[in-house]
Amino acid sequence: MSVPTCQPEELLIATVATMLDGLGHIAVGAASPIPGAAALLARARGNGRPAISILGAVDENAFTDGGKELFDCAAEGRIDAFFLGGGQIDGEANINLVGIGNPRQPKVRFPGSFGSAYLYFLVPRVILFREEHSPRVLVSRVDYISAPGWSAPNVYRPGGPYALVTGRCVFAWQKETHRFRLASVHPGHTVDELRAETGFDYDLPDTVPATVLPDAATLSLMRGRVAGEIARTYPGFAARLWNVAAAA
Amino acid sequence: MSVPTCQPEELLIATVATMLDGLGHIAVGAASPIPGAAALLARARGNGRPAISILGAVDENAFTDGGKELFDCAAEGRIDAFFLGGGQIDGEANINLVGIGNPRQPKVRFPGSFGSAYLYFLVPRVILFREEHSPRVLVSRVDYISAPGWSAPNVYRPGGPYALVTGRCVFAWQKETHRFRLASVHPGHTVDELRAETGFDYDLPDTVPATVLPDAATLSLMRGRVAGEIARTYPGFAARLWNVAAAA
Amino acid sequence: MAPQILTLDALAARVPDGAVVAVPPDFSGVALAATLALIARGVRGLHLVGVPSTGFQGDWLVGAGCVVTIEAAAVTIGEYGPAPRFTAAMKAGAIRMIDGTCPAIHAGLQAAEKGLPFMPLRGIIGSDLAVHRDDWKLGANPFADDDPILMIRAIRPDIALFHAAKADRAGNVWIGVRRELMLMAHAARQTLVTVEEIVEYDLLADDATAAGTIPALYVTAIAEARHGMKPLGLRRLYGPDDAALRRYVEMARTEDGFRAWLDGGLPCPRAAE
Amino acid sequence: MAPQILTLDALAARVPDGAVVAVPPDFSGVALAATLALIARGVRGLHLVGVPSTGFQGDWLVGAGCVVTIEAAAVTIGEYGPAPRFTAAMKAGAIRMIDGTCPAIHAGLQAAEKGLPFMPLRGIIGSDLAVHRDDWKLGANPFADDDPILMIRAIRPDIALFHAAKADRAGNVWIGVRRELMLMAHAARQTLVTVEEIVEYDLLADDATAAGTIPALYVTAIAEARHGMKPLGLRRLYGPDDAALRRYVEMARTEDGFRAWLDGGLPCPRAAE
Repeated sequence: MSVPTCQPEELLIATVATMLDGLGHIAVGAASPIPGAAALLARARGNGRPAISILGAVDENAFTDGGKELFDCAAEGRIDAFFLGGGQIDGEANINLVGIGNPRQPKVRFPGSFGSAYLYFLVPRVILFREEHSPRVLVSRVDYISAPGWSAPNVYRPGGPYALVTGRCVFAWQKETHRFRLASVHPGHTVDELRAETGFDYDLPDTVPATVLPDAATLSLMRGRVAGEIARTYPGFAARLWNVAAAA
Repeated sequence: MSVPTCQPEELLIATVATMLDGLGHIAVGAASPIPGAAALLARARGNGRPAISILGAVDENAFTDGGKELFDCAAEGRIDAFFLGGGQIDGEANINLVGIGNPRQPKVRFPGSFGSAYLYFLVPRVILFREEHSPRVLVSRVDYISAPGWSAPNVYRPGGPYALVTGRCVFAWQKETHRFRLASVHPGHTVDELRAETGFDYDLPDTVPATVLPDAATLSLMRGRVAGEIARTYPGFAARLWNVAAAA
Repeated sequence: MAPQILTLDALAARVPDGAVVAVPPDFSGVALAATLALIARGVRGLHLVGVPSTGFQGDWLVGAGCVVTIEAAAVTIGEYGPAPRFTAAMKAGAIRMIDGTCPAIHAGLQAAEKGLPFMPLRGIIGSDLAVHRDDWKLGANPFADDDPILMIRAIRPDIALFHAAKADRAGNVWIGVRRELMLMAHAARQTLVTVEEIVEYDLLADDATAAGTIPALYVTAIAEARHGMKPLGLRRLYGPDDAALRRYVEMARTEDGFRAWLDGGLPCPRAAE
Repeated sequence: MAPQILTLDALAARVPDGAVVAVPPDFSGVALAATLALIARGVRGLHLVGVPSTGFQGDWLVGAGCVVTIEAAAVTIGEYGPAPRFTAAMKAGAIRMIDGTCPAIHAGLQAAEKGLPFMPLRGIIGSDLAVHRDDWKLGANPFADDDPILMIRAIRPDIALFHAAKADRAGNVWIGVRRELMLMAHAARQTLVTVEEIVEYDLLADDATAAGTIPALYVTAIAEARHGMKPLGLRRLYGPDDAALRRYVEMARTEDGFRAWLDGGLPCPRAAE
């Protein structure tokens, strides 16, 4: 089996995993193979910690109190990190999971807001994840706010955005100014390219580091144990990326 | 085995059962053998209807959602009748399950209000049941209102008292006037005796019938099937009354 | 009062036109065989409540013209892409979507389960979801100063419709860990269930099965429907039929393709119209 | 983070003086062996929350001087009559009783389970229970005119303490249908559990056991205590020891009798004082 030095998805998995190391419990939404693999990677090198709950999965999901348990669990402070995406994401970290145009007869319709309007308020470390990095997705202002990036001071909100990870870079969220700061650029991409491909304004430090590539040990763990584990929930993803089937 | 024509408890069971016939679902509190037997009698002659939930029991209890289920079930209108007692009961159907004297250092302390303050509001037919019929129990005004007999018109209250059954008589509740009316006197007791033994005022019709004794078929059902069924939850009661052990 | 055991068609006949029907997401217990029976009988005007989302079931019903309103946190068929008939209907303005969020739908059903008119819920404030919803009102935490919190009106569906692994003859239904199905049954006026099999023992007699069982008290009627959730998978009993799901998504791209799929997929010769 | 498996004494040592401890009623899963260990270690100042009532356990703890406050819908030992040490302590003004009602305690715990500051609740209005309770406030249904409804503040216990049939090595705890134990575990900051046995298989691996299981996520520590609920009965596993319970009620009529009972009943030589 021939695997390139580091596939783009592997870089994303490793990058997200560094944001999860040391946490106690991570929830991952359905249809999120890269965040799921990142959580499994963090667990693999954390000696079983963080615990992981993959929603809707039969394995990797310990919930026994029905669909409401995730939300109760989050509100109690028992979930440290969660992932959200967005059909559109803007520079104030507002996300749109509903659609573009008039919501009653939209030009583009996304599946819907899921639990975003709640979990974004209650989970301390929400990682926005969207592979497509284009002006179409990263807009100056979302057409529809499924969940706002920040709230007035009197609104109960222990949670919120932590970072925005795309196929081209990592933005860090700045709570005080309600703006993103470019934190690192993935190898093969440039600061100028990002400026052109990003529809919102963001803070740009004088020097921006390259996103750190996973080391050999991390890649080995990912391609071994993590690949086998993620294949139980996302067999297609694991087969495409690593040509592996589910671990027993 | 020699059983008298009709034991006092049997009269009470039969009397309460007539208030349950035709209902859909009856809940019975813990430590309530006579109401429990009455519910089982109603079910036995109703071809399995009403359904019965005996709280805290392992058998005769279909609840699978924990202690809260009874209360949710009642609020949804899924329970047609329930029983409440009272260390004190007054003529406005207020009940006291807490104590006598200063609640912080009471002269007499009862176990507590249980779910009365809620179920009395939500179950359409609450039957007050207390064998002891004395001025000590049936008072002009309760020392402490665990649950009020009636509420202001703007208070949501689909439920409330239906009757008060004691060891001496049956009082019917009059919703409009918030007063009891003497409905029947158990054989062996008199209207004059009741007046002396009741601490609250009540409406007294010109003629008061005797409480109807159970017929032979009812007694036979009670001493057979019902006795065996109630023995599973109240073995001591069934043994004392009918000298039977639990049905399989 | 005891639940009736019906045929699949008779069960489907219990869903009147215009009913508010609560349905679970694709990873829970979806009554897909019953859904085809519903389409076959030509039900109209449904208000679907996704608990908290709906997937293939909702897309089928929308495609077949059975739905006027969907209230859900999402309509999603997951990795298979956008739900084709739902997306087309939305773009055409043919159905009304009441966009919600998962915990608000759970909260609304829990309010109904508890006979409460409403439940408070954190989050949401500042979301466009709250615009135009007269069933959500901004209130305040009475135990703190200046702590706004949303109040969510109870959702009491006419019917909860779902699929489960087994029921017994008394009408008790075993759902295992999928407790949102119990919430649906508690909250709805009537509960219609299809099951893989009807067992001959009492599910409540042993705590091992009782722990995952909805008592008959909350169940209106049951129909046996082996593989009643196919082509979706039912937890550890059978996996999804990936080829059938992909074929659906492919065909349902167009109205004509969907009709062709439906003609080939309906359980009985009666047409949807 | 994973639950620790401790000895009974080590588990009891996890309950600090002054803790708010949620305990279940006598018909649920009561950690009586752990309660004796608690008394033996001389715990003081407990605030017990009966979910929604307490029985022999509460009476023992009150008799042994471990309790300053009981918050419950009742203190009851059912057919055995009035709880003797509780009744004596109340008459002496020695403990503080916060009288509640079952659904309000469930509602307070459910609010905590949901991270909510409060929950609305029907009923209660006009009851003397509401007097002097600053954790209940009269509010209004925002979806109707002139519809008063009580708001119940969240109850978040420091510790949930209970007994269950089994746990596995990962710390998952099987409680069957006694879901109030799950509510307690969800609501409390820490959850301490005694079990009849620790099994060697994964309770979550099979839906048949998972359906009645509290995931380890909510469990702080576990101790094995075979017959840990005796002299009470544990559902279908063992019945109550009627003679032992009657002997307790008889002896506990007086302070001296209770002390004599305790001296004979404590699991280890350490005295309560």
